[in-house]
Parts: sequence; C-alpha cells; structure tokens
Amino acid sequence: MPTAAPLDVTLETRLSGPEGPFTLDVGLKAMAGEFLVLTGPSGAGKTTLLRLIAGLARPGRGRVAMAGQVWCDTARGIDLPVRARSLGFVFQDYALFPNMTAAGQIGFALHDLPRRARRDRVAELLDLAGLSGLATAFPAQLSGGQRQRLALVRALARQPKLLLLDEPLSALDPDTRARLQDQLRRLHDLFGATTLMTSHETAEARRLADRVLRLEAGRLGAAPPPPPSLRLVRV
Amino acid sequence: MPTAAPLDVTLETRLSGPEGPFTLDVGLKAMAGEFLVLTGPSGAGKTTLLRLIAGLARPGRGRVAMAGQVWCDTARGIDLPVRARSLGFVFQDYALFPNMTAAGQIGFALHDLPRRARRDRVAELLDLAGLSGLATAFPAQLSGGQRQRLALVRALARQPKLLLLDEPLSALDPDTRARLQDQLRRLHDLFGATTLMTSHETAEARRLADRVLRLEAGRLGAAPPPPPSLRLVRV
Amino acid sequence: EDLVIGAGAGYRRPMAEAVAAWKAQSGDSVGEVYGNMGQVLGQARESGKMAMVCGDRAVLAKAEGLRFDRFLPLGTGKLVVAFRKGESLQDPAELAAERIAKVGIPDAKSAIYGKAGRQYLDRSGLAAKVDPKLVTVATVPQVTAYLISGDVDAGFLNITDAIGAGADLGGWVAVDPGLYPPIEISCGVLDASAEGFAAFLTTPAAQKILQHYGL
Amino acid sequence: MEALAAVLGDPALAFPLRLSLRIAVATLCLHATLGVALGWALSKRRWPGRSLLDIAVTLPMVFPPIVLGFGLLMLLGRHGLGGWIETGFGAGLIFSEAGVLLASVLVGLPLVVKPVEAAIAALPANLAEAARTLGHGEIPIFARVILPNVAGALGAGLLMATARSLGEVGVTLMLGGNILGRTNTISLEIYNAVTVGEFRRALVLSAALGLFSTLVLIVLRRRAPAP
Amino acid sequence: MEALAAVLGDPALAFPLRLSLRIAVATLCLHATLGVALGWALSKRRWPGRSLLDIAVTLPMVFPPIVLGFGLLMLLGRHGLGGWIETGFGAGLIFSEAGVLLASVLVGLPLVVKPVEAAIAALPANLAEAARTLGHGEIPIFARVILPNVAGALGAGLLMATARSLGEVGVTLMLGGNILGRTNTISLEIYNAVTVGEFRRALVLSAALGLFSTLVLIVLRRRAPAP
Ligand SMILES: Nc1ncnc2c1ncn2[C@@H]1O[C@H](COP(=O)(O)OP(=O)(O)OP(=O)(O)O)[C@@H](O)[C@H]1O
Ligand SMILES: Nc1ncnc2c1ncn2[C@@H]1O[C@H](COP(=O)(O)OP(=O)(O)OP(=O)(O)O)[C@@H](O)[C@H]1O
Ligand code: MOO
Ligand SMILES: [Mg+2]
Ligand SMILES: [Mg+2]
Repeated sequence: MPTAAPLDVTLETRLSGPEGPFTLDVGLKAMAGEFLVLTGPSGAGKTTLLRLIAGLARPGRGRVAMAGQVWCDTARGIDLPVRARSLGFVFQDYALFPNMTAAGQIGFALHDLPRRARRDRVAELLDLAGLSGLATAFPAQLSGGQRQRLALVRALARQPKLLLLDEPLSALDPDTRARLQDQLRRLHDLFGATTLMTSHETAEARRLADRVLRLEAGRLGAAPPPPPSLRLVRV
Repeated sequence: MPTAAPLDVTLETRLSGPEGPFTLDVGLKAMAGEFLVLTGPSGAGKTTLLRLIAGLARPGRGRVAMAGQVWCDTARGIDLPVRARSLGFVFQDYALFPNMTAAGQIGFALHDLPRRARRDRVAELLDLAGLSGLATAFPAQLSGGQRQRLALVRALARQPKLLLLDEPLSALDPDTRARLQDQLRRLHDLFGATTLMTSHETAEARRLADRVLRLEAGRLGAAPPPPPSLRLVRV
Repeated sequence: EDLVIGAGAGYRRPMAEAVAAWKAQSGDSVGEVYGNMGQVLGQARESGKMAMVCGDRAVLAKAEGLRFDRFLPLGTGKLVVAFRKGESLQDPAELAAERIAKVGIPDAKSAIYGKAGRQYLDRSGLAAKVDPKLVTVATVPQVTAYLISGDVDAGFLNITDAIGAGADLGGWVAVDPGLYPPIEISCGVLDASAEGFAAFLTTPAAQKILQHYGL
Repeated sequence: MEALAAVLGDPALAFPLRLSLRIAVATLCLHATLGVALGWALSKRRWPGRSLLDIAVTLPMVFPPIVLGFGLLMLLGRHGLGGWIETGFGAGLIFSEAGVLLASVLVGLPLVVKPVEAAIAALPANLAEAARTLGHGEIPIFARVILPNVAGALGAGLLMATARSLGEVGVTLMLGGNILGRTNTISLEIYNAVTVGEFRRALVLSAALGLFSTLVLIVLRRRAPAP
Repeated sequence: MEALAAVLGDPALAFPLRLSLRIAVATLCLHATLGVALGWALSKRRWPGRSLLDIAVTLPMVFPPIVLGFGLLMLLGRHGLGGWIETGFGAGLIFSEAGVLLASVLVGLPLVVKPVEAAIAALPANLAEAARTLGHGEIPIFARVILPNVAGALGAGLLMATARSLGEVGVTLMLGGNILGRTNTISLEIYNAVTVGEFRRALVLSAALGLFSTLVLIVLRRRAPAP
C-alpha cells in the first residue's frame, strides 16, 4: 500500500472581496493520507486556496510541497506545471468537457492506460457514480447531480496523491451523497491520498474529516463548534 | 396584500435516464401562496418539471394553469410565452450573464421600473444577498456562493406570482444559508408567491416547506420519513 | 524550362490560335499568359521567365526594366464604335446624335484604344458634342460589359473585342483609320528561346490566322 | 522620398481617399446591422429557407470579384432591374457611389455573418432562457444578452469584413465604373497604377493604404474586447 | 443549351477544373492546420510579437488582390528572394502550381484565423484547467478539448476561406501567371472569359463553378456541426 508524504503549504496572495481587498495568508500542513475539510463563509478564499495549491493560479509568494516534492517555491523560482503534479481536482462548476460523453471524460483522464484496461476502469468508475446507463450521454444531457458525480469520478480516476475537492457533494441527493461520502472515505483510506475538500456542511465536514479547518477572510483557524443555526434543524 | 390563485399542473413527457427511457407523469396542485419543496433522487426529473412549468420546455401533453390563467394547454393549443408568465426561476447552474455586473443583472430584471426606483431596489436586493461591495463585479469574479445568491435575488426581483427554485441554496455556507432560508420564507409569506423549490436536503425541505413532495422516476409521491443515512450524522 | 509568352488580353484569340498551330507543328510546350498590358509587363519583368511579350508597340517600348532584343510586327489594331442592342449606328459620327446619351471610352492612360478614341473625337470635330456624354472607365472589357448591360449606348472598342462579344452587342462600325494614330501591334523578343515561335509568326499560315481576327 | 512627396501631394488623391473613408464607414454600419441580423437568423436551426439564405450569403465569395461584378451588372444594369430601379428611385446604381457601396457591403458581408452565426450557436442556451424568465422579449434579449456575449466574434467578423471591403476592386470596378473623381476608391487607384505600370505610384499608395488600414484595424480590435 | 454543351465539352476545361479541385483540397488542409495554429497563438493574450503577427495575418486583406500579388511577385521574383528560393529548393514559386497554392492559402488564411481566435478566447478557462489537472500537456488539451469545442467557429472559418480561395484571381494571376494548361484555375478561366468579352462562356463557367462550390459548401457545413 503506497503512502503519501505530507502536504506543506505557505502562501500569500491579494484578493478582493465584498468588503474590499484582503490578503489570503495561509500556512497549512497535512499528514500523509490525512483527510482535511476546509469550511468558511462564502468568499473567504477557499476555492482560491485550492487553485493555488494545484498550480492553476500563481501565488504572490509562497511555497507548496507534496510528498517530498516541491511543486512551487516563489523564492527559488520553482513552479511545476499542473500536469506534473499528482493531483485530482473537482471544480465547483464541474468543468465537464461539452464535447465528450460521460465515458469519454473518464477515459480522457486515463490516457496512460492501455485501451482494454482503460475501458474496464471507465466502466467501473461509471458504475461507482451510478452513471452506467449514461455512458454515452453528453454533459448537456445530464442532470445537475449526474454532472457533479461525473466530475468526481473523473478526478478520482488517476488515483492522485493529492485530491482537491471544491464542494463535490453539495448538489447530490441524500442517498447518493451518503453513498459517495462512504465511497470517498473508503477510497481515501485505501490509497492513502491526502485530501483537501471544501464544504459548507459542518456535519458532513465532521463526518468525513480527520481535521476540520475554517478559513475566514483569508486566514485559517480551527473550526468552531457547530453554529446555532444548525441546532435549529429538525431532523 | 395580493393573493395568488392556485397552481394546477398535469404533465406527461418522455425522458431518458440512466436505466433507460421513462415517462415524467405528474399531477400537481398548490394552494395560493403555498411553499412546496420537491425532493427525489438525482435524475428523477425535478429540473425538467420546473422547466415545463416555466414554459422553457414543451411538454408531450398536459396543462399548466396559475392564478386562474392558463399558461399552457396542449389540448387547446395554448402556450403562453415565458415572458408573459409571472414567474421567477433560479437555475441549477445560475445562468448569470457574463457581460453584466452584479448590479446590472438585477437591474435587467427590473426593466419596468423608472431609473431611480430601479437603482434603489437594486441596492436593496444586493444588500439582501450580501453583495453590496461587489455591485460592479462580473460573474467570473464572484465565488460560487456569491453567484448563487446573485441568481436568487435576481429571480426574486420582479416579485413573481410563482417562484421556481432549482436547488437555490445548495452551495451556500451555513450562515448565509440560514439567513437566506429565513429571508426566502419571509418574502414568501409577505407577497404570497406560490413557491416550488427542489432540494436534496430533507431537513431544509421540512423546515421551509408547507408540503414536501418526492419525485421518483418521473412520478410524484409524498415524502417518506428521513432516510437512515441522515440519522447517522453527528451534529 | 518551358517557353512562356505573354500578350495583351485583347489579342488572346489570334495569339492562342497561332500558339496552338505552333505547338502542333513543333511539338514544343508553350505557356501563354494573357492580361492587362501593365500587369503582363510587370510579370515579365519580375519573373524573368517570359521570352516574348506581344501588344501595342508604344507600350512595349516604354516598359520599364525590360530589354527587348527585337520587335516583330504583327499588324495594326483597329478601333471601332460599338453600340448596345436596341441601338443602331451607320457611322461613328452618329455619336453626336441626340438619342445617344452615354458613350463609354477606356481611360487613355491605361488603354491604347482609349487614346485612339480620344484622338478620333478631337480630329473628327465630334469632341464638343460627345465629350459631355463620355463615361471614362479603366479598361476595354469594361466598355464591352456596359454595352451588354445597356448602361452605355455606344463605346470605343478594339475590333477583336467587338468580334468576341458578337451577338450580345447591337453591332459595330469601324472608325476611319486616318482619324487616329496607327496602333502598331508587335511582339517583343526577350529571350532567344522565343525565336522559333517568332519565326513561325512570319509564315503565311500564321499570318492567315492573324488576319482572320482583324490584324 | 521625392517620389513619395510627389504622389502624396497629388491633388487627385484627395478624392479617392475621402471616398474610401466614406464607403468604409457606411459599410461598417451596414455590416454591423445586416451581419448581426443575418447571423442571428442563420443561428436558429431549422426554418424554411434557412439553407437558401445561407447559400445566398456565402456563394458570392466563390466567384472572382470581377465576375461577380459582371453578374451584378447584368442583373442591375439597364437591361436588367436597373431601368426599373431608376424609374422607381430616380437614381441608378451603376456608375454611382451607391454601386461602390453595394460592392463593398456584398463582399464583406459573409465575413460578419458566419462568425456571428457560429458564436450565437455556441452560447449556452440558458442565458436566453434566464432572460425570458425575467420578462424580456426576444429583441431586448438579443440586444442585451446575446449580442454582448458574442462581441468577440462580431469584432473579428467586422475586422475581416472591413479589411476585405477596403481591398475590394473587382466588383467596385464593374458597378462603380472606376470613374476618376466619382467612383475611384483608393484601392482602385492602386489597381489602376499597377495595371498602367506605374509601380512606384502603386507602392507609395499601397504604403498609405496599409498605414491607414492598420489604424482602422487597431481601432476595431480595441472596440471589441472578448466579453 | 447549345452554348452550354459547347463550353462544357471544351477539353480545355478539364485542366482548370482538376487544378482548382487539387488546389482547393491542398488549401483546405493548410488552412485547417495553419489557421488553427495561428488562431490559437493569437488567442493567448500578451506575448511579444502578438500584435505584429495579428497585423501580418490580417493586413494582406486590405490590398486589392492584384496589388498584393504584384507585391509578392516583387518579393519572390528574381529581384527578390526568388533566386535564393530556387537555388535552395530546386524549384521556384513563380508561374508554378506552388504559386497558385500560395495565393490561395494566403487570401483565405485570415478568414480561418480570426473566428478560431475569437472562439478560443470565449471558451471558459476552466476546461483547459480541468484537463491540466487530469495530467495532460498543452498539445493534447488543444487537440481534444479546445479544438472540438470551437468546431463551429472553425467550420465557419474554413467555409469562408474555401469560398474565398475558390474565387481568388488577383494574386493567383500574378504569382501563378494565369498560364493556360498550367496555372489557370477555373476562376481564372472565368476571369479570362470576362476580360476578353466572352460573356456567354463566362456565364456557363460561372454556373459550373457555382454548382461545384455549392456542393463543397454543403459538405463543409455538414462536417462542422455546433458542438
Ligand atoms: N477572478 C477574480 N478576480 C477578482 N476577484 C476574485 C476572482 N475570483 C474570486 N475573486 C474574489 O476572491 C474572493 C475569494 O473567492 P473564492 O472563490 O476563493 O471564495 P470561496 O471561499 O470559494 O467562496 P464560496 O464558498 O462562495 O465558493 C471572493 O471575494 C471573490 O469575489
Ligand atoms: N437535454 C436532455 N436530453 C436528454 N435527456 C435529458 C436532457 N436533460 C435531462 N435529461 C435526462 O432526464 C432525466 C431527468 O433530468 P433532470 O435534470 O430533470 O433531473 P433532476 O431530478 O433535476 O436531477 P438532479 O437532482 O441531479 O438535478 C435525467 O436522467 C437526464 O439524464
Ligand atoms: O478580381 Mo481582381 O483581379 O483583384 O479585379
Ligand atoms: Mg468557492
Ligand atoms: Mg436538477
């Protein structure tokens, strides 16, 4: 069973929010194989932080290292291309390819595999997402939840060392959500991928996470106890 | 205080899902000013049902009437244009206009108002959505949650008789979510708009709704008790 | 390298026939370029690949950057006044008539037949009456086109163009050659490789072809 | 240097330059309205006559300009519709500035229509749907939602069409007549210079047209940023 | 009817038709590759030389084709680079089929580049980002994500460019020479017919070209559906 070395992030970048500009200033360490969930109010910089770690945005200054490999270090001028970073990313708005079928999207992620192995793996992952009957459907023909599940298995397909999930479960129905939560946790435990996920669901965060962090106005803190509004919920 | 007459829907349309084609076959009545929440598994046809009612898709056959006005009746060849139906719609993927600022999107909905009144109302609605500081931001510069809030107030702006909400709260953080839930319920009670909302959150559904309906494989039923998976949640 | 010869578009018909005859006789392959004289001369100069250019002697002689070994006379060009369908002229002097409202003429600068037409008007004394009706366009083919479309009532053409347009025109009358300076049609030899064809042009067989087209 | 001064000082140049500018501006306006309208109409799938319109817009491009000009001359000349037009409107197209404008609009039009059509077809359908639920009719939706979101393609189309129209000579020659001081655009002046063998003049004029066009193109590029 | 039979039976027509078809196919290939590559390069904002390339692609359109052809002839003729090219490659461009091809590619190129550029710039950025996180480099991303999602614009561009190239005569004439049986495309044949006053022949040939082009355009429209 492979083990992943820790994630080590120190980043600083200017952002502009509803109350004017602020600085995203984050120091973040994750243990090998840890499952971290990042919560925080809308506009706090959660998505931006994931993008910076993935290399999709360039930080003002800072350093990102994963599994002993330096992905980015502004001081030393290091900046690994995104494709060379072993990561999976689920975008908040899915970012599915309009021109590819559901099966095609997953196959596109598995370009390293020989054809037969790829086909089997695609079928397996479609099944996992409950999309077996929609292998040949294009994104425009999928419902919102179906799209998000597809984006999720697409990101999982390459078994990356680091998994970055930007609210991957928010649009799912409770059954599928519970199933994918379990699946996510199981895959995580099995492959030991270090996982960083954003979520608005404090309950979900606590259920899935080894550790919950709260990002507020660009700064990290430990998550507070569940907010009062959640206590009102009649279950 | 205006009162709205009931919503009366009978629709039948073929759809293709993961287990092959099925028929969306729905009879639905709502009382004047009722708040209905529609739940059900992903791909059951919730979005499609809202689109049929709004007139964004044409049903195989059926009839839609709202507040005493027939919006659509395939038997009698009636099909009112969407713009003539007093409704608001929040799309699952927001459908914000890339070319308009946050303020512009809301102003676009308020085209009937004189300029000064429009400006005041836009400011009021932006404030309601917590976007006052982002009035001049374009959708691409907003975070996921900010986008969804904007879509929500844009749909509310015209104070429609019927409000159709396709998972309007799913991507919000708990604080904003609670605030908007309350606001939504308050606006609903104030103006008496009949509201039909889809949601995956059974708890949310029960909290907001006068009645919860469950759509499964194209057919309506009353909502079952909360599924076991939710009982596992550690709060 | 194959032999390439150029000629003014107005002489395409006789030249093409002569070339065909030469090809049949000699078995050589000949490339033919026809077009506006200015354009053909420019091509000849810049490409360096044309061995012979045929056209109005005066224009050839003036050409910048081209050194002709010798000139070979082909014949003289003939100016005609053509008229549109629905019109009928017995004599070029009828251009002055009331019923002729528009007269097409090629620009004197770019077409030798424009210059000839101008001379004719001046020498015949028609200028005063015809000048106000003149529509000065760039090329001879343009005049032909406007005659066919009916947008001019009459116009000055090269006889070979008038023959070519045939039934699309109302008809044409020749202008007295005494009333315009002779239009000398020549071939200028640029490269010795053209001498074989040049010699052929002086044979009776070739002369017969040229005369058939009015040269 | 001296040649430059001589050519540019030429008073006979002022007219072609002004004519070309006038035609370019009028063409731009017509392209912007007609091109957008036709592109929009063609982007709607399946209506009777769509394919016909599509071919009618694009087909003129495949003919050599001078041939197209000849065809139009036959169609619009006095033996064609021309007589009828002249009686109806009191003025003909042939030998007039209207003919030059027609030529200019015609050759550039497909270059606006096609990119606009493709861009509209590629827009997400739910933008228009959202605007409909906000109470708007098709025309305001088109003006305020569709059009601004295809600004990039429209800009590219207008740029190409303006460039093409500036360089047009074949149709212009036939319809306008290439008459000095009436219908000789700057492009026709260059064309004339080349066909007469005045290459130096052609070069200087081309440089002037190139410079002028570069300015026009830069302005057009500025005006149409990607949305 | 008789005229039709006479013209179409003309054995001198077989060559121009075959030449035009050959050139059209080669041009289409070159436009598809070059046009896409340049459109992609131009869609990337802010790199040194971008504006220069942009102008170099578009500017040729503003010159009358025959003038552009003359300019290229001077550039590539014996007084220019021509001698050098001929020594280097063993064959010249002038008066050869290569010259015809160059003309055809050149006049159509901007019509592919500009729409493709605009369409790529309008694509959501996160499609390429998603592909990057799936381990792909820029080239496969371009081929499998960017390109298929701008198929509509590319189709429109290729359609316009092919049409324009089919109708090209000015540049072709200058570079290819308009040599009978060697470099006279079908368009040049029509052009020739018009310039020597053989209008009937021109009409019949135009009808043939129009029919042929309609077929080509229909095929191109089919091949490029909106994604
Ligand atoms: N392209 C951009 N240009 C300028 N500002 C931006 C841009 N993208 C995001 N921002 C701003 O940066 C801030 C952080 O955005 P981010 O998307 O990281 O928030 P988030 O925590 O993910 O919010 P949410 O929970 O709503 O998704 C927001 O205030 C947003 O308005
Ligand atoms: N354009 C389309 N063409 C064909 N099938 C479609 C199309 N749009 C949706 N469908 C299918 O219709 C079914 C119902 O879709 P719908 O979007 O209404 O589901 P939903 O209940 O809203 O799901 P979710 O909760 O995931 O949003 C799905 O199986 C979907 O694949
Ligand atoms: O088509 Mo032309 O040769 O530029 O007039
Ligand atoms: Mg976010
Ligand atoms: Mg849905």
